[in-house]
Amino acid sequence: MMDSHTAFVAASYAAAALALAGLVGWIVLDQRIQKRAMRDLESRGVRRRSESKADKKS
Amino acid sequence: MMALFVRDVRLGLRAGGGALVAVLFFLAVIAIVPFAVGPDLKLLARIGGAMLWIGALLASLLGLDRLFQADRDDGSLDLLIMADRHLLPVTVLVKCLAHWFVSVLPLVLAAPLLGLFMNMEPKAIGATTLTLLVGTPAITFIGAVGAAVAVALPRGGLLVSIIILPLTIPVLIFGVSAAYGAMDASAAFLPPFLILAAITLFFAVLGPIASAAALRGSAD
Amino acid sequence: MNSAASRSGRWVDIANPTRFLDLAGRLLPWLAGLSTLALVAGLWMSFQAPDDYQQGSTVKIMFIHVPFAWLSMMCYTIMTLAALGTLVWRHPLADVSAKAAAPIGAVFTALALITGSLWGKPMWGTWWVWDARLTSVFVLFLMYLGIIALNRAMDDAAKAARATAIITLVGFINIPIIKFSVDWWNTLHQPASVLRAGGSTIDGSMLRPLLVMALGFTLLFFTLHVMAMRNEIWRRRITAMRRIAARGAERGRAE
Amino acid sequence: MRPCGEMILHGRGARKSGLLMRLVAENLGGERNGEVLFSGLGFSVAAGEALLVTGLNGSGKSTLLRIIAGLLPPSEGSLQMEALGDEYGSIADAAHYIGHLNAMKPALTLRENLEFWRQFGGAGPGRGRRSIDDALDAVGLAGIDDLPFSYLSAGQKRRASIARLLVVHRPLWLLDEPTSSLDSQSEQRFGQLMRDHLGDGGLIVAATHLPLQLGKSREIRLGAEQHAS
Repeated sequence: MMDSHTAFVAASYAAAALALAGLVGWIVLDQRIQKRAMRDLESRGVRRRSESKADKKS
Repeated sequence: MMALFVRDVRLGLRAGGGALVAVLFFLAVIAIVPFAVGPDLKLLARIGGAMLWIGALLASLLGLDRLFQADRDDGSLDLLIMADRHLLPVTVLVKCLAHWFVSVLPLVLAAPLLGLFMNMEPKAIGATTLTLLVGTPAITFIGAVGAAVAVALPRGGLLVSIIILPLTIPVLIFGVSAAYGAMDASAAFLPPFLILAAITLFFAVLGPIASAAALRGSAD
Repeated sequence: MNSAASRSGRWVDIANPTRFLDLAGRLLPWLAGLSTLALVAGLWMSFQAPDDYQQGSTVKIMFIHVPFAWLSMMCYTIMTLAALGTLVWRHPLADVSAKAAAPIGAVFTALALITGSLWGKPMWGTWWVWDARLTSVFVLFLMYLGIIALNRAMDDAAKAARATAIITLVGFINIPIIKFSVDWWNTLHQPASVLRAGGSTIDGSMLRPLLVMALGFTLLFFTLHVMAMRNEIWRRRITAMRRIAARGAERGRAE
Repeated sequence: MRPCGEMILHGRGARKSGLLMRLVAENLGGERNGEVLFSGLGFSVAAGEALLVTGLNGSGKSTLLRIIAGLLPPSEGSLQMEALGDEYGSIADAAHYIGHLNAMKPALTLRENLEFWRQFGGAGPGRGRRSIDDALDAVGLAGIDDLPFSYLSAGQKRRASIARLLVVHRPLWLLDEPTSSLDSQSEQRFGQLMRDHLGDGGLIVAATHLPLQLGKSREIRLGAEQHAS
């Protein structure tokens, strides 16, 4: 038998799913932005200082 | 003009995070109330609407002093004033709307949640949120005048608040009485609510005009 | 020389952000997979679980509320350790870890509050009461947001790291207050039932889904934390590279 | 009344594109904080001409430019723009002003900053990208348009300011020490940009203590009367 509290249970699971999906989505989106920026810079030939130093040594 | 709105919204959301600070201040003020008056749920429900209004009022004053000062500090303000193709009051109005959108609208959206903390009834929460939505733009428009007057002062923040607070009293009176009108059968909701809307519209005209005059005078 | 160092596999190695990125890349699929597995299993178990004779079906809210509450405190503890790492050992990753954890912790704390009040409405008859446990968790939520705001307000990453580390350390006093508030004050919130001296007070049919859910959410937290840390490391590298690009543009022009 | 008469007078020299723009100052006086910096100043700058304002520090160069830009009221005298046309509402509206500050937001990228000033200045939405690219190219900032403004060096920031002159057309350029923190190569490029602007029938009023690389230009020296006469 369903009791009257099912709505509250459903609401809390829905809220949790929504918030966590938002969090995961945000982090994945951020990851995509950073990766794209990284690729842009690298394709332009920009390197980090530590990398360019290593290049000079070798 | 849309460009100015977009720029100010973008600046508000990016680095600095004025919106987050205002909401946080609002949350903190409301969290303090139960400690001050005691956790009596009936009492909290009764004063809830007024507390939300005071919290939102103080929080919406927070970033106001930077409204024009940020533009003055980097020289943009000169160019905004020079652009006579846009009327300066309209420019000010757009800046106010952008500020309201970024820094004050989140407060209005947070209000229902805080209403739950204050143990308010759903109807009272709805009414208070509605009055905040209609009334807070007036605070921003009044605040713009203070911000424009104090634009050249290095520490204008406190002064802006002191100048503005007395002027916002009418907004507070009608906002809170409309919120109570919805809760209490013996009081009316609509008349104070309409007056509140009228105050906002009035200051939407007067505020930008007065700020524009102050900004023109402040240039040096 | 890289292989020799990584074979020694000491924690010191992870101090190097590049090594951390390598490790994170290898670890993340496993973490994500395991947490999905545990969460699916936990969800299934929690729907199978019987209703409580007192709480009815709302006991199912506990299966997510308790893990969220536990993670909100664990996340803050991790941030406190990271703050120590920033201030005492000046560990290069400590600040990254603290900064990445704060938003995740804020979400878990918000969920603990939301699910708590969704439980409280049918059980206590009110969404919210200002008792010690609820209030201290609300204060924790405010502290997360404050730390995020403080960190965002400062341009200089190193200065922001120190300032937030100090605030995080000061704020840690709230964690024991949350933990023991139910014992110290007579509150509406029920006392601890899973972790307590003298064994758990809840039935195995309830405890098992709860523990599996807790495991799943903890794994989810670490997955997200490592991902966010990786993003933050990348973000800082990009900032550094952009500054180099700005200078490089000048050099290119002069030639 | 007087400016009206003059407008008719100069109307005879109108080019086919319309009347010749001319900025005329008569008996202009400026003061700051109650102190009179200059008075009785008269000059005129016609389309294609540049006026250099020189003088010692504190002689009122910046004040004069801000008066022309409409940011300060003159303490006496009058300032007119002849043949301003319907397109511009006032002298200020027809002017680009580069002050000591760059009027750019550090948190926005170079392109976002320029795009804002371009749209705010009334340029239509079309052909925007091209013209910003051109402007950045002209000042040697091409390729770093997506960097936040705060990452740029002082010279790069100044050049971004100069790029702002190019994204929207304004006949009158008011330049206050425009070459500060520019290297010699950028200065030369900027000189070329100014000569192009003059060739297009633009007007330039520049306050400087360094020689700008302009071909022909007139010069007024503020605060000189004490020494010269």
